Amino acid sequence: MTPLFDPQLPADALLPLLVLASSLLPGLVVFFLGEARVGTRTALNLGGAFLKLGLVGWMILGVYHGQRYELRMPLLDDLDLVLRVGALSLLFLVLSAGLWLVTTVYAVGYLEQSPHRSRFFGFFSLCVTATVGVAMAGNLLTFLLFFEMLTLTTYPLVVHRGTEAARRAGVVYLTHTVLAGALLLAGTVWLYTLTGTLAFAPRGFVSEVASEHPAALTAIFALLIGGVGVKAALVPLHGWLPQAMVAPAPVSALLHAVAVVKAGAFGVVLIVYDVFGIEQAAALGVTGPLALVAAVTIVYGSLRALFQDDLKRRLAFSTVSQVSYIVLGVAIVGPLASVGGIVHLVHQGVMKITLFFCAGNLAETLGIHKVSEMNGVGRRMPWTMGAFTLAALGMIGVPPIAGFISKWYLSLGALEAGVHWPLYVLIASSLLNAAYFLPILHAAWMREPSGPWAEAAARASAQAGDGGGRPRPETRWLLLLPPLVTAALSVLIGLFASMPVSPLEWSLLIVEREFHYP
Amino acid sequence: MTQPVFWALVGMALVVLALYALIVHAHLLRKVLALNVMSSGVFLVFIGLARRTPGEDVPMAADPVPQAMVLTGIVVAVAATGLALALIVRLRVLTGRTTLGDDTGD
Amino acid sequence: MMLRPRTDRQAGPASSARADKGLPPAARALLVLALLAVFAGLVLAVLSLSEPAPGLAAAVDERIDESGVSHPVTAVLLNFRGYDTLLELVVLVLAVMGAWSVGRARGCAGNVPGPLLRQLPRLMAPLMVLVAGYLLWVGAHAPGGAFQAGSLLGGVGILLCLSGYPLPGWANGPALRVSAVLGVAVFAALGVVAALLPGGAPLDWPPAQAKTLILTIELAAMLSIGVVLAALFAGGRP
Amino acid sequence: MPLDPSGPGLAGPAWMLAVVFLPLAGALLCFLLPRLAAPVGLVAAALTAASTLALTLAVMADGTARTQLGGWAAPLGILWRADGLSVALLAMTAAVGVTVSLYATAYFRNDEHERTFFWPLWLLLWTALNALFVSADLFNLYVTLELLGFAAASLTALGGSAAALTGAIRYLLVSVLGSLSYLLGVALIYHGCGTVDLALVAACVPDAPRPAMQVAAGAMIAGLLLKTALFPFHFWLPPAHGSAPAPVSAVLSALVVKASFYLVLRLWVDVLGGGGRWVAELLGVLGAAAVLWGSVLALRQERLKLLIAYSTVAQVGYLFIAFPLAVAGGAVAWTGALYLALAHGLAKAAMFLSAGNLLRFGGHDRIAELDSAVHRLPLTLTAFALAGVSIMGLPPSGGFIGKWLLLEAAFEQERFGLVAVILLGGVLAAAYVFKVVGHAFTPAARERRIRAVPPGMEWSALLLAAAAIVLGLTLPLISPLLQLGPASAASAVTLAAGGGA
Repeated sequence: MTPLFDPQLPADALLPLLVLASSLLPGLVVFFLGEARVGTRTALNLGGAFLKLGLVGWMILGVYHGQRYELRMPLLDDLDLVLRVGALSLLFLVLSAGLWLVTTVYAVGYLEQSPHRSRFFGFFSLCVTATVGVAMAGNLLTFLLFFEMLTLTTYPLVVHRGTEAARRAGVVYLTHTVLAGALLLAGTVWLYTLTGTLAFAPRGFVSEVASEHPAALTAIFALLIGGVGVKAALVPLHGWLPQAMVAPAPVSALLHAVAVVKAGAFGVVLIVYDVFGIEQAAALGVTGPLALVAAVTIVYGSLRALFQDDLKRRLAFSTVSQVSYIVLGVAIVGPLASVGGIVHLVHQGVMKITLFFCAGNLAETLGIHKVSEMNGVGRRMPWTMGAFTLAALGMIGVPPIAGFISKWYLSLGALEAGVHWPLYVLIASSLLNAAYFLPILHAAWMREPSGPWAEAAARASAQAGDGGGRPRPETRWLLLLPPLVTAALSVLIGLFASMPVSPLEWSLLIVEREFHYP
Repeated sequence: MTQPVFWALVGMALVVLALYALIVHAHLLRKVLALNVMSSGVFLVFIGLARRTPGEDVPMAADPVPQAMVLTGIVVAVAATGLALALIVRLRVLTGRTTLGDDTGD
Repeated sequence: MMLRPRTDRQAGPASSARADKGLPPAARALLVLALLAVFAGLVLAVLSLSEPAPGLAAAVDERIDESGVSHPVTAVLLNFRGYDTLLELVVLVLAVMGAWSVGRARGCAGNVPGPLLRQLPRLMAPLMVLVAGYLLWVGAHAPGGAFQAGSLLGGVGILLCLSGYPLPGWANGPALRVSAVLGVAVFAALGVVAALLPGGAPLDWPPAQAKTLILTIELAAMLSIGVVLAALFAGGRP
Repeated sequence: MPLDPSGPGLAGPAWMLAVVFLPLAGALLCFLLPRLAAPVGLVAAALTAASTLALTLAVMADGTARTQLGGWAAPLGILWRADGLSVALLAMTAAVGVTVSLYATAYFRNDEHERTFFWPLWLLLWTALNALFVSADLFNLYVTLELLGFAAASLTALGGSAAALTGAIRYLLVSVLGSLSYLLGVALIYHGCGTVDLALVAACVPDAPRPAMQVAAGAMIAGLLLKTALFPFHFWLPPAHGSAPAPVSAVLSALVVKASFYLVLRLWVDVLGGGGRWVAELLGVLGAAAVLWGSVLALRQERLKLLIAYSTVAQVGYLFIAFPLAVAGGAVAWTGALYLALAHGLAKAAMFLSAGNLLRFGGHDRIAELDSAVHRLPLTLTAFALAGVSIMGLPPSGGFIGKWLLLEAAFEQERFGLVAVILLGGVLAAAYVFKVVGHAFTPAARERRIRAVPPGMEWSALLLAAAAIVLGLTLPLISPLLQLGPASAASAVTLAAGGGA
């Protein structure tokens, strides 16, 4: 191993920059490409995605051997922009780099023929750039920078369709995120004036001033969580997420699984662990309310999901609920719960992206948007619905799929911390999950189709080059492969959760390194 | 009250009167006149006070520097008036108006 | 102080008749009160100035021998604070550019003079040019100088215009532009040359040549000022 | 202002001469050779920008540059002095100036009348700005202020429409009024101190008769506030900036307003030794009101150029929020305000240039009908959006750094009201920026008769916007220039009541 990897290489400091550039530069170039240059654009996008994944893989190797990658650039007088790759960053990096690749493939297939593709893929790449920037942020200022960049680069994706509904969704999205940005900025500056530093550190950096300014720190905690909570869709800041469903399916996948919501949840993790420190946060008495908010969000999201007929809206409320598992895991003070929360970052991402891919396939192939239209669709699109089923079962928490692992560790963590109510929340939520997913599965597999798959089927056969009754794939390969891959992944990371570099093992590593055992 | 101070006070009075006229009158020509009166007031203050008793014994009747400055100021005021009148005449040719129009914001 | 109440009362009713109807009496009363407060402050400021007065008369007197002229105001204008004067000439040129940019001049040819105006230029114009020359020359040691002289020249231009005196065609072309900027151009060019001399500074006239330089500048400035004032009277580009 | 004891190099004075006299020479040449106005003007602009760069480097290397004009020392003669503050504004002027010049060559290509007068007037405006930034003499500053005002008013009228003329006349009247108020203050200071040199006045003010100094300071600052369009003196700005040709609006909003702000700052910090506590509070309140009022009005505009103009009113407000913060000891607030001034200069120029492109393309600037134009001009839209990022104060733009520093000072002093205003202004800015940018993503409803926009016009807008963003990364590089003398709370002069002459 060692000859492959020399920690003395100066290039190592540049690795974080390369990770950023691998999507930034293709993104910028893509803006200037003509709409018709499909080949060049796809090559750039996929090349960037593979390159990023490779770079991240290289860094996994390094971090596993204790190497830390850091790049500094002075921004303010005694405050730098810091890109740093540690264990926690890598977890998020792997998630976003991996899912970006899959989503790019999917988006290439999904957006064939549609207008404004250069614009779409340009912002798509910028959005991922911002996400990996969030992942690698070494201090709160850098985090803020990329977090705001994420806001700006996702807006064009949300309103991409240009319809009146999209425009309204864009307004709602911006209102939420811009106000949240203001809160985050306020909290960040205020914290800086108290502590004189913003550098993320294991166990936080506020302990020295905690005794002097408990009230101010509590307010700062509220501001910061309010700032990231909008993207993490904590109730009552979640209003934008269901609205944003008007965006094309790859965007929903990106919003829910890769970038925005994840960045928010990741922000909560960072603020609790690396800004305040879990013990300091507990001492300030802010983890309790946070756990409460998370619990409310979990239950509320599930309840709302139950009553949505629009498939994507149901999935959206499901996201609202599921992402708060991460927050809950963080807010229950204890290492095992933390493992559950952190690993759910990955697990939820992989499962939810599968669901959105599948929903996109249904809409794109058969024109299905509503749950009530899904009767018998399992026979028409068995592969898509198979992937959907796996992911949905994972969400409910059926072993051995990834979601089970998360819930298991969350429950253990709650018991370890000596509190029981999170257990009830988890059970209630799992029941609700079952209540809104199982009817879908039932309808898809058991019911008869309500009618012929009329107009959309004709379109599909025309695109397949007139198969003339011969067996043909249920939809385009570019649309089918990504959900199959991610569905398989969500089973695999559940099955092999105890393998060396599985998300679970990695989370344990993070918690060991960053969590302070008494 | 010495003579220089008297003239300075007259200058100040002119400034305030001109300010009143500038605000109250809508006709642009009156506004330009008001500004001219105001600049005369400022010049009067400037130059009037220059005749106060200097600290040292000098052979000049008055401090020449304010005089030079006022001379510069006068030329600037003439230029301003010329420019303003050219604009106003043009406005009148275009619109027939000699006021700034419906808004009384000035 | 004695003047204030009387002048205020004079200004009030006289102007109110033609004043903007938009300003209600209450607002006007408020305005008067506010302005009275401002005036009180200004009076206070003037009265607070102490004697003996600080000033630069002594400093001017001390260095006037190096200035090239013996009249203190001229020394300040063209040597000690010559830079102000240069910018002021720029202001004049700028006013002409601004006036020219908005429209054309009415032209003087259309003016039909009465019997007096028809005769006046013949008598006055040469005399005014002569007096202007005198004022320019005398400015070195007595009140006078480029501005007074230039104003007279401008007056000549206005007189000629009013009397419908036909200007030759070349006077409206490039020659007009050249003469308008001549003062600035000569002043600035000499000022930059002065900076390039060893040990020199911008607009730093060597004492030996100061008188000549100042006269040269004043000559050019007088011409420019006259032309500019006449052009401003015409109110637009030819 | 403590005088810099280190001997100035020879480079500084030479480049100061260049930055004032080169644009002047260019203006005269453009006036004399109207047919060659554009090429001559462009060359003059390039040379001026290059000398500004050289001056900046000289000042960064050798410290403050000084020149005695006419070779006469201070009380008798006029001094030029270029310190960090001057150089920062000169550099911003040069950056905006050279880009606007590039833009103008394309913008005025087909209009001979506007072209022949734009160039001399614009170069004189640049002359006035540079002369103002290097002048260290109160009376000379008055002349440069008038020069600036006349050039700006003439340029405003250049379009020739009734709206442009009305805007120009109002602007000229306000400008002259402001200058006269300033001159009245200068007169009082001269008769109180016997000098108009900034450094000598600063030394004299503590011992001079207080009422005279207070009234003088009040009159000067009130006049300058009028010219800076600080709320409630902003009434003249939107009509003037909204009706001028695009390059002119850019220059007016980006540079001219900053010049009078610079002078307020210079007087406050260097001459008056920091004003009184509650005058600063008053300025802060006006600034906060400007931020909110300007932003709300910007949001309500239906025409793009007016929206941008009201945005200027709001952004000017930010500059004055720094006063109460700085007086209470947060010198970092000055750096923040200056940073905001520089960033706003670049960003606002970019916005007006973008608006010019859209106007040229679609023939109108009604925001509700901009969709077809923004679709066809992606570079212009990008420029507008990037400039918007800086105006909103999002990282990593120059506007962000400025706001961060202001917020830092506000939090340190626990001025939560000001914090709220600073943040709210950013949110409102996002609202009005996206009101425009949002059109990029709507399907273009109707095709209009359109005119092509030269690429140079699109790229110059983008260049300025990018500069506003990059400015956010350069604080360590230029912060030595922005260190203003610590405005001590123990003020030498407490300004008189109101100061609202």
